[in-house]
Amino acid sequence: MTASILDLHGISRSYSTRQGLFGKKVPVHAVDEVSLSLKEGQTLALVGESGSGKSTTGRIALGLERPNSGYVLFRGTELPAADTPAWRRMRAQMQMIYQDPLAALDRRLSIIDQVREPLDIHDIGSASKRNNKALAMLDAVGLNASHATSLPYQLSGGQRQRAVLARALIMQPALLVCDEPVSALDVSIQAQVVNVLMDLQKELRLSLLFISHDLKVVRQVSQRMAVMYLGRIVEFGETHLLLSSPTHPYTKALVSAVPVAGRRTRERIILKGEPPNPAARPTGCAFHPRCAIARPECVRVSPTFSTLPDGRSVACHAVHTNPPTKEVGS
Amino acid sequence: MFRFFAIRVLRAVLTVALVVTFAFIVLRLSGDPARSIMGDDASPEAMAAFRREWDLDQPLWMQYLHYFAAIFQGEFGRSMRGGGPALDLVLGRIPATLMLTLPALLMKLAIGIPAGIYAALHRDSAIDRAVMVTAVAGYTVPSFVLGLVLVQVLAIWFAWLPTGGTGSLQHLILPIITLGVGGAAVLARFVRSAMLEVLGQPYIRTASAKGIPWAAVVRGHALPNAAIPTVTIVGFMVGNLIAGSVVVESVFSWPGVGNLLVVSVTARDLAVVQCILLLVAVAMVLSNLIVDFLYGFLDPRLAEANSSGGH
Amino acid sequence: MANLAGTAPASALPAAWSSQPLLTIEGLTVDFSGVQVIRGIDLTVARGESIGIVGESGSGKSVTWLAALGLLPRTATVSGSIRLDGEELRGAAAMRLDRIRGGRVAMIFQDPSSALNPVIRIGRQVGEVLARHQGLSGSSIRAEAKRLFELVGLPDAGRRFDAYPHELSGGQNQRVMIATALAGKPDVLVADEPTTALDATIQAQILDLLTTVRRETGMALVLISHDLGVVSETCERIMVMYGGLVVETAPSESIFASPRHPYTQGLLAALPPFEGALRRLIPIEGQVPEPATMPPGCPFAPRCPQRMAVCEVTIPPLAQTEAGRFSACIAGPATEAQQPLKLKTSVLA
Amino acid sequence: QGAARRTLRIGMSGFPPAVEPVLYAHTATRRLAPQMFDTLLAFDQTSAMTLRPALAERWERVNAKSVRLFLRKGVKFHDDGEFTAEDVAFTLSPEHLLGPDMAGKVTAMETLDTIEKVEIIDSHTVIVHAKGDDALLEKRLASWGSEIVSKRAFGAAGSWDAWTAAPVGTGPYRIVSQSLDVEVVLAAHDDYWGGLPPLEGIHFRIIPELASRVNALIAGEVDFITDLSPDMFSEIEKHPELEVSGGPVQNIRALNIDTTGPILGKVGVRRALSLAIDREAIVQALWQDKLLIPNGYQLPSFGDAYIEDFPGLAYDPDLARQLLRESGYNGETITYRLLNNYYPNQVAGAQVMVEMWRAVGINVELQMMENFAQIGSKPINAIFDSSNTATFPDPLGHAWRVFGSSGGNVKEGIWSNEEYFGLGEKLKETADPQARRSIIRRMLEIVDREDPPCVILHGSGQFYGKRKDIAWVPGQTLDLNFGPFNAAHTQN
Amino acid sequence: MNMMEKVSETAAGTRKNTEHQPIPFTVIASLLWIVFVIGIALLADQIAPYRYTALDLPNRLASPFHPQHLLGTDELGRDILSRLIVSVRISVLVALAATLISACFGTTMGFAAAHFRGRVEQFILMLADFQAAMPFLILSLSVLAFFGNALPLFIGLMGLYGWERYARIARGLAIAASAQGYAGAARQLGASPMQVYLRHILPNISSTLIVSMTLTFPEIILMESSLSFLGLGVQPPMTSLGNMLGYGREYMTRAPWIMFAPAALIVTTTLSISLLGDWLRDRLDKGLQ
Ligand SMILES: Nc1ncnc2c1ncn2[C@@H]1O[C@H](COP(=O)(O)OP(=O)(O)OP(=O)(O)O)[C@@H](O)[C@H]1O
Ligand SMILES: Nc1ncnc2c1ncn2[C@@H]1O[C@H](COP(=O)(O)OP(=O)(O)OP(=O)(O)O)[C@@H](O)[C@H]1O
Ligand SMILES: [Mg+2]
Ligand SMILES: [Mg+2]
Ligand code: NI
Repeated sequence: MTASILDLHGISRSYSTRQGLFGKKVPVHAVDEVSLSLKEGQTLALVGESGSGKSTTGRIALGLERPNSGYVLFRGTELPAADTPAWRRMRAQMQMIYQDPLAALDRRLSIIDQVREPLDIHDIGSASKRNNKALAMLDAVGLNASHATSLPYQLSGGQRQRAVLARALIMQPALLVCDEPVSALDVSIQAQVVNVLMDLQKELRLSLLFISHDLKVVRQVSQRMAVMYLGRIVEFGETHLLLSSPTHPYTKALVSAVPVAGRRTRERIILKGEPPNPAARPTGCAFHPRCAIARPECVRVSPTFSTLPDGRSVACHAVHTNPPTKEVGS
Repeated sequence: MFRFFAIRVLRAVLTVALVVTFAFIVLRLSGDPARSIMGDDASPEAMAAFRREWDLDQPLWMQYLHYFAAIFQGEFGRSMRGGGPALDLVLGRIPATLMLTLPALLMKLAIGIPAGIYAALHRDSAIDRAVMVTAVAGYTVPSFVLGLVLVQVLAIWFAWLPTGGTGSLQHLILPIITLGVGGAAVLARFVRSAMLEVLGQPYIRTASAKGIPWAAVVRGHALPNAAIPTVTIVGFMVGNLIAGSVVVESVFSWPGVGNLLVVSVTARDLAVVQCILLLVAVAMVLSNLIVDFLYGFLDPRLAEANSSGGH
Repeated sequence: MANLAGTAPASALPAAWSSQPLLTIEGLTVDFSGVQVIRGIDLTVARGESIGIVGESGSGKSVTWLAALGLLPRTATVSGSIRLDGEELRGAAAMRLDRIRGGRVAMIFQDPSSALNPVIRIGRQVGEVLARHQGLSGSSIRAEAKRLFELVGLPDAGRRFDAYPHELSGGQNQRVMIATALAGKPDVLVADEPTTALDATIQAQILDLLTTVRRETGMALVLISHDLGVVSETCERIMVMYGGLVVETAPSESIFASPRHPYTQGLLAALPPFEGALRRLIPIEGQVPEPATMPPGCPFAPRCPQRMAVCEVTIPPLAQTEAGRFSACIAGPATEAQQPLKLKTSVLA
Repeated sequence: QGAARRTLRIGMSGFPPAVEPVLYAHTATRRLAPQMFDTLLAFDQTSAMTLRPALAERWERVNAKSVRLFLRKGVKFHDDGEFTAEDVAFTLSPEHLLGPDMAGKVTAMETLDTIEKVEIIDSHTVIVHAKGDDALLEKRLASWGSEIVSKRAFGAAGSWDAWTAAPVGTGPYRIVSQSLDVEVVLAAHDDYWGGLPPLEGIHFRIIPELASRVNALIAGEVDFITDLSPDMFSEIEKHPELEVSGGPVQNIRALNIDTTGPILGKVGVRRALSLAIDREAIVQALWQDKLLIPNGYQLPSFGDAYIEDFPGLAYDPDLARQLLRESGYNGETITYRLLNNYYPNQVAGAQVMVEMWRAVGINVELQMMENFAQIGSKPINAIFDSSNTATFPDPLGHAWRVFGSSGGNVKEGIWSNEEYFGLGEKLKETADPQARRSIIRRMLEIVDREDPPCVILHGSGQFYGKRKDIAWVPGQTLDLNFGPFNAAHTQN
Repeated sequence: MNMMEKVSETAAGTRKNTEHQPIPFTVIASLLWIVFVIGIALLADQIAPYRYTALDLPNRLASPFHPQHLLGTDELGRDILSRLIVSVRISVLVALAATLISACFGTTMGFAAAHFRGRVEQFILMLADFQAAMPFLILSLSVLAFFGNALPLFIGLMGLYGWERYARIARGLAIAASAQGYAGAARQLGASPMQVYLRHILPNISSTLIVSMTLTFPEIILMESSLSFLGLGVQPPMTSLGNMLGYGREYMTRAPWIMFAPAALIVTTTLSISLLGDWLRDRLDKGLQ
């Protein structure tokens, strides 16, 4: 098996927020005991409802944020503390792509300046070499010299996202975390970016942590996926397996809700109720208030992972066939 | 939230202490009250006696300690000029100042806000331009020039109003106008840009889409949002109620706090100056505090942000 | 009008709604300081109908409806005609428009978090519509708002009346927007990308809700989206816009089965499949032309794989290709094109 | 006349620090004092400044150290109390003269510190004893700080604070109210011994801004304004009902010199500073020619002590240049510490002089200061403005106050001259006019040429704007007198 | 890499001119006036007909259009035109330099507050409160008292004016920006805080700061004239617009030109800058997209 590039071990992160004007401080468990591992050169998709902790997990994976407990290994070593020089050097190896490319770009700097910026920051090569390298990188993502001198707002959404991609890849990182990189884009532009990403991954042996709630895209890009619900992973396994035969009732609902063009009559599982509040996490299985097959024990006992024969892990009382294993995904 | 308030109040208190300390040092080191008050004809003996009487011959830090200790006992010192308690003297002047600044504030609000709103609603129209040019012009005339011109025209040529001093309601008119014009202009400009900002927001379109008449949209949806930045500047004006009329009081020989400040500074009537500064700083800091709290009241988002801020 | 909560009178059956034109837009054009962004749009909305409008970003989906409701800024010049039940809306007096907006035609805006007033409690924001169009007041507003909140699935509806938008999540705000739109019991609901901000499960809930309300009340639904999947599951008829023009309209099933216009074909090809074998996605080359630099002929011509010389000079009219299907393409099934839609499609020369 | 009396409204530039004259010699205090108080003897305010009886009907020398005074009978204080010898004794006693807590925080002691005690002979006769021989004792009793106050009323007030709020004298007007920085209101004291006060009352309004004072006068809001600048004369004269009044007062404006500095230490430079100034031009341009240009540091009102033939102040640029050359002056910067119009026309005058000095090659740099303490901050090494009022018409009440062994400049440490000090001490004890004159002449020479402590500029003037229908003429000092003894009434 | 889709389009850069709007006449006039005033300031020595301190006592208070003095003379017979020209130089210098100081200092403090947060932030906010609560009169006085009134000092003093506003603006914007994509992205690329603030945040908030500066500039000119009124402004023999106003006020009826010439210049100049600032702000409101 290929070695893993990124390992999250029992990561938890909570924020304290206040409820209302004079309310008490309430801890919000954004991420709760999440363990994941990403193999070199592969794509791991992280899906789940809004607020389920996907972005937080992504940030922790990059060391942009520190977990309250658990640890992150990058190629087997722990990440240095944020904003230290060592941490800054580390940036060359791990990069991030955000949902909104316009926001991630400085509106006042030309594209080439911004793509070159990592080289400037890490002081690599001479000025002219940097420029050439940046141009080559832009070319690699399908932008030409005229785009290079443009300002961000002069580009289309897809071009912007490609510029961001070029900036992230210019240091040739090993790991790229994509936080909903295409959900703000048009279908056609989305297709462009997805194609570019997949091509680059092949070419550069990039490892991707791909955060998205668009299962169609996830299906397109990832080998394995993890489904998060309220800060925990509820199902984890090969993407095609999870999408074709979801096991966890939440994954089922998610998959059924994917709108597919040209399909009018279809059984959609409409979840009752509201995405729960992470500050008031339900007891037992967090999904039980919305679950169609909830049993009494779901209210009390938090389910543990069981590994199914096809290699996936599910945390649900209803699929308790194998003895529970705590460690997943290795 | 409590923590936010606590920090905010602590900062306010420290600010006032800083102002008073600064003034203390500056005033004591920059001039000799004995000389300023006794006049340059006074004999050295008389001045020495004066210094002895007011403890001016003690080391500065001693004076400072005494001063602060006294403040905590509610004792704000005595005026070297007037002889009486400085606080009474200053408090006695506040009504006179407020008599000018409060109506002037009302004038600023009554003219500035509607003019700003009107200009924003008719953006780029001739009226907008006219209002803005007038506003800017009103603001760029130095207040004493305006005051002197007003006196020349209204009090001397036409003899409609008194040239200065106190006594009747008519005495109030010119100083109030002089004070009000600049502020109204500033406010008009501010309100206009705040309104423009708000009118461009999507929720204004939403309100129209709900079938709410434009006037009601402006009143019910735009104004409450435009109020948020406006409150800042109004807060500043309120904080300036006590000390914001120094020049105008001079021009109109108005016996207010501003005048007292100038005279007391010149004379180095230390206790009085410090008393005024204390009040001014408290007023400013207090109005800042109120503005901060008003923000929370006007904009629930800020209330939330405040309550989680301050780390 | 019928009550929203399923107490629709028996007479208001879906069959009776179709084919009565409720809202007609003819020859609509919109200029922003001399730049034409809507270049002649005709469409009709019948009672109870659901129309999906798709198209790339910037193709004019939102502007069309903002123009119809007179909500564009003053910098916009609108021409053409917009009629509701035969009554002209363009240039109508503000008082009349105010009665129609929110009451007969309601709109849900793209971005819920900025479309709601941040300093006003959501209850009041809904209540305004109830007061204005339903004549409610006082406690009945509260009761009705609570009912609407429940209807759109806002949890804890009773207490939400006094909440501020920032206290709710994006999805909840979107539902508040929907409740506000439904509060006026409109005949037409224009939903501009009502689910873009939401994740799949909530999106499904909301689309479901819109369909239910439509079924129960006979409200016409105009659903704007650039997600073909979303409209195809919700709408009966689909209108594809490109560069300020309608390039294809057809019943939902047939348009996905056999798209006529090359742009529609391109859109479908760019969509990642959810079933079947993985394949490389095929994006449409190029990008939507800027309104200021619109090509003289077919707006899609520069990107069109099937373009012909003639496409570069003339704008193809929207022509009927088969029953109920119209396409504005000369190259494609142009030969079949006969009877043009009853109005001229473009005011452009 | 009594029925038609009016209330006079005065626009005054500053508020008196106190209305009790022993405490301050402030201009504003001086403008009030003659209305509220009388001295035992008084100057007649003619240019000769001769003494006239006031609260004392008669006086006679007992010896070189003491004077017997016969007090006027039937004089009533404002509170109806009778004026007696007790009041005189109290007024001139340390209890009163030394001010609050007898701390000496007063200006009266400058003139009255030679008084040893007052001996009461009977209820209306006293003998005032000086500490040593004092030729000027009578003048002292007519000068600033010697105003008689009521002993009874002082006792009744209980404290200095209460007393200074409304002191009681015998003057033609009594205080009604005062409000800090706003106004002082006086009302006629109809039992005044000198006759019915010509005004119903006097209302001093404080208007610090000159332009505002002039405006108030023109608008008819006040009848009389103080501290009029000469450039405003034409404004006033434009109005037929108004006129300008006033003139020189017993005061000399000069530029004090810190003579301890390396450059200003040179007598040649100091003299050049003086010789370069065209005083005529300044007085003409800035003062409408209304000021006296004295001959030496003295005033004509000094009577016997005035040296008429002392040479005038010369304007001689050539001599100035020569003196500069001789003293090796090479364009070094001389600092001129300046207050912002503390004295009328101060800044304008300074700028004119800077240009005049520049013309002879003296490089003077203006340095604006905010108060006297800043001007006096050590090392001074500069020239700076001063003004010196003759508290009584004699060099001892004038030049000696600043250049004498305990005078201001000497205390300041910027000038000293042993010969001058010796002459002064001798002058104090000399009673013979001729002997005095020769001492005085020598002292003038030292100040003027030999070792100048200052550059004499010109006399000072006080100018007022008033309605013509107000009968009032200015005196020789900055005191104002609106009582029956004003020359306007005594002449009628 | 040939497997990329080459996207050939030329739309880049076409958006720039779509929002072209004519510049209003008032703004053009303002701009011209500002250029004119700056020209005067730069060439003061060349164009002033007389030395600004040169006396002409016989011709004092001469009215405008006097044969030797176009704009008349003041109370010492000095040429008003020459004084005006030099005053413009001094006032523009003071206002410009002070505005820059205020903006730089305030922005730095704002950034420091935004970056360090916590105690540093509270301390800076306290200083800002202090600045707002301290009457400027006292501050000016203290500087005059302690350091004299050399022009550089006076400029430094005026530079204190309004820094707290920049600090607040910069702090707010910097906090917002660092929460936002582009600053976060730069940090995430490994940029040091200095690089993030100088290279990214500062240019992005500079438009707001520039607009604020167009507000501060007239305020400083007005402030200087108020201080001159109280005798605390630019001191003689140096001259400035405020100083001319302050000393000219006593001659308002007798020789109004002494006061009205500088007053008119102050009004027109500050008016121009304010109009320009308002216009800039309106333009920037529309944003970069
Ligand atoms: N800085 C923070 N302070 C407080 N709460 C936070 C913070 N960041 C995230 N959270 C909370 O943690 C939870 C998880 O947030 P996260 O952004 O990781 O979710 P997500 O899965 O990425 O959601 P989305 O799909 O909407 O981006 C949410 O409830 C969020 O409100
Ligand atoms: N206020 C405006 N001023 C100038 N141009 C405008 C304005 N509003 C919209 N436009 C232009 O009109 C065109 C159509 O915009 P519209 O918002 O209708 O697009 P859309 O199809 O709704 O796109 P999206 O999917 O991004 O919402 C765009 O080119 C846009 O730039
Ligand atoms: Mg996220
Ligand atoms: Mg849109
Ligand atoms: Ni907190």
